Amino acid sequence: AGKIAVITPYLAQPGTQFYVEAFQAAAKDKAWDVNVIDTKGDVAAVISRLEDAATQKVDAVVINVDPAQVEAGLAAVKDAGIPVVGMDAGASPYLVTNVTSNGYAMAADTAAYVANRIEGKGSVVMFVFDAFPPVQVRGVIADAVFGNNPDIKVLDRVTPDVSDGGIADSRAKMEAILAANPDKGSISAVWAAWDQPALGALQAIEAAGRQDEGIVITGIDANPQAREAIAAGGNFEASMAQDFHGIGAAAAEAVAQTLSGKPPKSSVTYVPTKLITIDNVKE
Amino acid sequence: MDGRRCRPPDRVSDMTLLSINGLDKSFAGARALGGASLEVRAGEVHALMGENGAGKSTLIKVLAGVVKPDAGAIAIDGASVTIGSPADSLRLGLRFIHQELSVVPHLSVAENIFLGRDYPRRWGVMIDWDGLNRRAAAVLAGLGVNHIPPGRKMARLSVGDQMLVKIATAFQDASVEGGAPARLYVMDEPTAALSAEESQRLFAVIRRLRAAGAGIIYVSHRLDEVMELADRLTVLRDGATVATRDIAGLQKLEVIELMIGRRFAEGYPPRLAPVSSEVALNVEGLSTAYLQDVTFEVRKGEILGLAGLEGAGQSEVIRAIVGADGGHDGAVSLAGRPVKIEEPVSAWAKGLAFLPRERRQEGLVSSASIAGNVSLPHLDDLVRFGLVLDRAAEAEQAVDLGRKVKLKSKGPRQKVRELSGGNQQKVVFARAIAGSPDVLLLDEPTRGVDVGARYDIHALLRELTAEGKAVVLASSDLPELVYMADRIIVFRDGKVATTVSTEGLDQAGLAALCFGTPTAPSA
Amino acid sequence: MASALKTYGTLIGFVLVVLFFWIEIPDTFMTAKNWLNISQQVSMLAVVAFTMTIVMVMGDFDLSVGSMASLAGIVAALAFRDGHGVWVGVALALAVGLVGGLLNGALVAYVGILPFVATLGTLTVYSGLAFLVSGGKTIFGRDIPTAFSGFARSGISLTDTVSLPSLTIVAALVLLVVWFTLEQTTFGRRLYAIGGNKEAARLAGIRVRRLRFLAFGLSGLGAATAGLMYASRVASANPTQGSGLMLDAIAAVFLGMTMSEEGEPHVAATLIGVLILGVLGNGLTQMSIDSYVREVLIGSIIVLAVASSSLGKTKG
Amino acid sequence: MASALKTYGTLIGFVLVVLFFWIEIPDTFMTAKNWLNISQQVSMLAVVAFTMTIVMVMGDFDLSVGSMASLAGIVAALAFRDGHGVWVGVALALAVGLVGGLLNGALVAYVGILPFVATLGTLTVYSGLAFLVSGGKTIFGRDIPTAFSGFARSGISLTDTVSLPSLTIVAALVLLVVWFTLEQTTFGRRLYAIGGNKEAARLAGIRVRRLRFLAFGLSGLGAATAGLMYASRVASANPTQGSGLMLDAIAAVFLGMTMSEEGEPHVAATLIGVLILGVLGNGLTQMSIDSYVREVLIGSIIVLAVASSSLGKTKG
Ligand SMILES: Nc1ncnc2c1ncn2[C@@H]1O[C@H](COP(=O)(O)OP(=O)(O)OP(=O)(O)O)[C@@H](O)[C@H]1O
Ligand SMILES: Nc1ncnc2c1ncn2[C@@H]1O[C@H](COP(=O)(O)OP(=O)(O)OP(=O)(O)O)[C@@H](O)[C@H]1O
Ligand SMILES: [Mg+2]
Ligand SMILES: [Mg+2]
Repeated sequence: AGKIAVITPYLAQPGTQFYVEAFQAAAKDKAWDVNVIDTKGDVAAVISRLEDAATQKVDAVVINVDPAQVEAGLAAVKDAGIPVVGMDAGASPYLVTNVTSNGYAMAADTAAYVANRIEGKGSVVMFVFDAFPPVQVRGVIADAVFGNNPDIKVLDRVTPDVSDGGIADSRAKMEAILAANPDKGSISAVWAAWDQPALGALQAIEAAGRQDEGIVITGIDANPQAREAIAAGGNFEASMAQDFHGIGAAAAEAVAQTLSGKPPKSSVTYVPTKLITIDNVKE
Repeated sequence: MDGRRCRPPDRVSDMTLLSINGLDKSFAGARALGGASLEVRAGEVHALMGENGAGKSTLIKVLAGVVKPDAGAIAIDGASVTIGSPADSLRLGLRFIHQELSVVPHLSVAENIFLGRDYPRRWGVMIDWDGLNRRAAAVLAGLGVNHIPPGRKMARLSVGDQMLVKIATAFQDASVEGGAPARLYVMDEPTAALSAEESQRLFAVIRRLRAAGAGIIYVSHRLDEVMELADRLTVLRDGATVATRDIAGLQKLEVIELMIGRRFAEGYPPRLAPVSSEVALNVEGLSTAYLQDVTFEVRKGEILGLAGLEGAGQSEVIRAIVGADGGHDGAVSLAGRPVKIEEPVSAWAKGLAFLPRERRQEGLVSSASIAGNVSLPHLDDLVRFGLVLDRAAEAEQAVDLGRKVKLKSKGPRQKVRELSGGNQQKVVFARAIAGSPDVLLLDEPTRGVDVGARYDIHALLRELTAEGKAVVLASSDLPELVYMADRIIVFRDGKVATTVSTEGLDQAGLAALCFGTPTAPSA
Repeated sequence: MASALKTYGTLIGFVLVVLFFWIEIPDTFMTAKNWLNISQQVSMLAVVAFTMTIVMVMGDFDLSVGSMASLAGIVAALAFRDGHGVWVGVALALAVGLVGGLLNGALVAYVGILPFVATLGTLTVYSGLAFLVSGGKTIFGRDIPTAFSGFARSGISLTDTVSLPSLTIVAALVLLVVWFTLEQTTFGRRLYAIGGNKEAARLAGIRVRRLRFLAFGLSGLGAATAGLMYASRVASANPTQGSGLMLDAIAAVFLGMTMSEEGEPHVAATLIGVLILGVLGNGLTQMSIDSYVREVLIGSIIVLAVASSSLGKTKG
Repeated sequence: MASALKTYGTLIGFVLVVLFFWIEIPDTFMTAKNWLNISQQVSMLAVVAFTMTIVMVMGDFDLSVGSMASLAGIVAALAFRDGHGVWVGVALALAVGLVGGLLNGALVAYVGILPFVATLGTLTVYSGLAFLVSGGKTIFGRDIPTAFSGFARSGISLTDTVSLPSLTIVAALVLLVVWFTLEQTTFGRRLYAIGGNKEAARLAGIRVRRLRFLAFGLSGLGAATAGLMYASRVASANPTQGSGLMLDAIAAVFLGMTMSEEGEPHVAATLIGVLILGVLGNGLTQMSIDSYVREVLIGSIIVLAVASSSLGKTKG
């Protein structure tokens, strides 16, 4: 048996929940005692909880946050001789390994999908969140893809208020954008850096009765709510599925290997992603 | 007001309406009441007397359900009662006019009157605002008050008018048509903020209630008024009842002796030195939204009285001089030098001391200590190393001045909130005389202060003037003005009506001047 | 004139904002459709702000409304998932709101904890409960009956293209009820008395504790109502979705308070506060103002809007 | 006895919490190392809460501290990125804090806007500015000099394994300065008078406006200091990282206020409030309590801790 602390500021996010659950499921088989700690978006509190875990002398720590921001805590954990595995965290010398999906690739896939679906021309609304490094990279890639299409105009680059989960504020923002662009065809697509804004935009479009204008919506994460929307065959056409269970399970495996004295050799472990559309959503 | 009373004595029944026995109450170890007893009969006005801090208000608060006694019994009509809350007290037929005015400023006069009662309604649902205002007007009229519009926000009234509303509120059951008076009315210094004329109207109502069989407990530091109005009196000293007497045949001196436990002659201390010829304060053409062209001067060693009906401009002049309400037109000079004062801070800095009219709203930080309140305008004189507050010196100052004004307290660090009303007033006065100001601007400085301490304050004023300080004294207490001031300015509608010397002036003469009676003698 | 500015300054600020958008976005801003849209967007905030007004009339705060809104949404969604009907879920959620609100009231009125501390404590508790009962997950999709999620999309058709949204109607009803309660009942007037001077109210025989207790109950009920509206609008429930409501609701009441001479809250003024917040968000987005600039503008405009009504209110 | 409970109830609650953890986590909780850890963990909150106390002594609020902390971190990080030295960045950030705080003060004291509305407005403005100047991005990695991020990891060695963290020292210094200012200077005395009765204070010759103006400046400065500490601790700056501080800081001050007879804030009491929040987080984590249950517990314990000191404080 081992005592494992899983520390994240992002437990409220569906993706995080899935891999934490997968991790817990794997831990059950291994008879670990897992303590999941959510700091509700507070990164400095992650450092505090890392320090507490070091004091408490757990056997291993799993983090889901940018390691560069919590190095003070990681150092404390390292001093206590406790190994740390990153679960969708980031590259860092303090980590045994980081288990993740490739964020650049996911953004490239969805942005390219949008560009292709609107045949390289039209106006796109982007929903981004640059304050959060893993999401920020997605925006950068999408900017590059749209920028590479001279006839694609980015109508608005919206940062929604995420304090309510992101759907409602995105919806309100989209409603205003729809009101400001009332003509059919004046909006070709909505590219969202994650699913919640995409869902908000979808609701706004449907509520405005403009679901038949062929506005293409994509998200990232392919959370269940997004999958349902894609399966319904409406404007929400595509999202990227990260293999959350895979990430959780792989992180658990990495912890197991480390505890048994044979840590994984590579500092990053990629778990494959997949573009979800109406064609494969049922799988 | 000659102290002669004409009332049929047989109206006082022998039925005991309220009896209080052996009431004890301590606040954090300090005894406020210890063995207080009181018996009030139906149809009598019973005065409750005692020095500041004797326990009068505490006893009243016990009756009102605000303070829970530690021991003691209360019975009404012979049946023992426990009063757990103000609501209980009201239900038992007790009505109160408390010493400290408490009103809801942002509600209308009418709503303040009917606070806690059911409002009249239309169709059983909507509040009938017209009906409410009509009823409020009727209640006010029962007290002879017709100048206060029931729809006006309470915050817009003068404090005197607010007091009238509170008094009318207590009387409302009796003043509506066909209404029966409550059992017992308890009044804690109701006249402290009233003019002489308003007091007379209050007394008329009190007599009417007495005639209708209600009991009245009446607290006041104005002996004349007590002798005129009351049937019996009970004296508290240090929380204990020391005597209950019939007023008939009782002398004022005896009452004072019962209160303070020694012989003491009521009166005013004599002047100690002549008025200087040097001018201390000169005000020329002072005008504000309310005042028109006020001009006067005060010489060193002089006490200048400000008189007039409530709201005639006495307070406004003082407030304008210290810049309490922002700017004004006209010129002010101190000892011949023109000064510009737009904020109270500069007034204090220039050697003017200001004692505002309302101790609770304008005077005191009640959560702070006695020392902290006294030192407030003088903090800059109490620093070491340029910024550290010298607490020892601060406390010393408070102890020193407290002794001078006969402050009854547990020490300089006691919170002002815990002091009795009269003692709070002494704190404000102590602040004004601290730091040896050149000119004192005093607005009702002895309001609520007992006879003994009042004499001491007057003696202090005499000493200060002998040192060459100038005093401007606004007061609604006409004897105080007549006997203490050298000259009196009488205000009417924001203008100086006349200026008189107090030589040969008596109280009646001054009252006539205030009312503007044509036969009034002129100076 | 100066005094008119003090009372109507905020209202004038609001009108100027509206005029500005009308001129800048001539085609789409000043249309019935857009205003109905705005009314729908602010409806949840409005309900919370209206019932928060009840508490703030007494000089108190309720910080727990956001958590309570989230919790109520979760409770209803869980009831739906367990196969209960729409009304059962709604009734359960409202009951939770009322009980939670009364708990706040008991802590404030009977235990005597400062409203800020008490409701900050329950904010944390209700939010924790929302996470706990939901397992931290968003409940959506099949679990939410269309009768429930359809409500937020429904409305009363006014013309072919324009309809009065149901959520707007709910907010309007709550406005009416709160207005009536505060301005036309002795209950409401007593709350104002408590807010103006607790001591005077108590001395006048008003049962201050009982009224405070009840008023917090109403605030909890309002929060739960808003939570249900929110869940219906996004056809899902998650344990954080109400959390943005609290600060905005208090802000709306405070904005409204700048419009009364003595600074006491009135629910009609709260409505203006809500609309200022709603219109700014809507108009600036329509103008495609950058998100960040928008934020700076919103803050500045709020300050400017109330500045004119505040100037000179302080001395010393 | 009863009155002792009223004043010390919250302190007793705190002691009970500590005893509980001491018994439950015998090996690691009551160690110098763990307490130094806690002191470091709460240091940023502590600084904000201490300077917030200054404002709350006057009966005001500063809601903008969280945004200001974020903005200050961003400002310093941008200065670093542009190649300026550590001291330039720090000085710039503190200057921004002071100016922002004084702006709050001007709005409250001279324009006369309610503190809640004014600082809610500037909360939005400062947060928008933080996003704007940073482009919404997190600044980290090479851009942050190690001299800066190293500060939060440094400390004064006490024994071989235990050292007094620099952040703790900063917080202790701020505590000392604020305590001295509030309790030992005439400035502080005047602020308390303003909080007790603004009108009486003014008539007694206190420059109410000027002091409110300055006090808000100090609160802004404290927020900026905390923002720098935060940025140093996470070796990065992002435009939202301070946002959790505001509510917790106000909560800490309120928790402290329950310990004074008059209900006025004192900075030593605020420290207890901060520690209650910090110890609960630390202890419950060490006990491996589930996140959601932890939240429910924290809220409940806060309410219980103050309940004993509040019981019976209200009447009517
Ligand atoms: N504190 C936060 N601030 C901003 N955005 C957030 C925050 N927490 C969550 N999000 C958003 O919610 C999204 C969903 O989170 P999720 O964990 O599913 O994705 P992710 O695992 O972070 O993606 P990646 O694997 O690329 O790192 C995030 O991508 C992010 O955009
Ligand atoms: N809340 C309190 N805490 C502590 N002491 C109190 C409190 N209230 C009253 N006291 C004390 O009880 C004593 C009696 O006060 P009380 O107000 O009853 O006097 P009083 O007779 O009404 O005096 P005054 O004529 O000045 O109004 C005083 O010594 C006062 O300091
Ligand atoms: Mg992630
Ligand atoms: Mg008294």
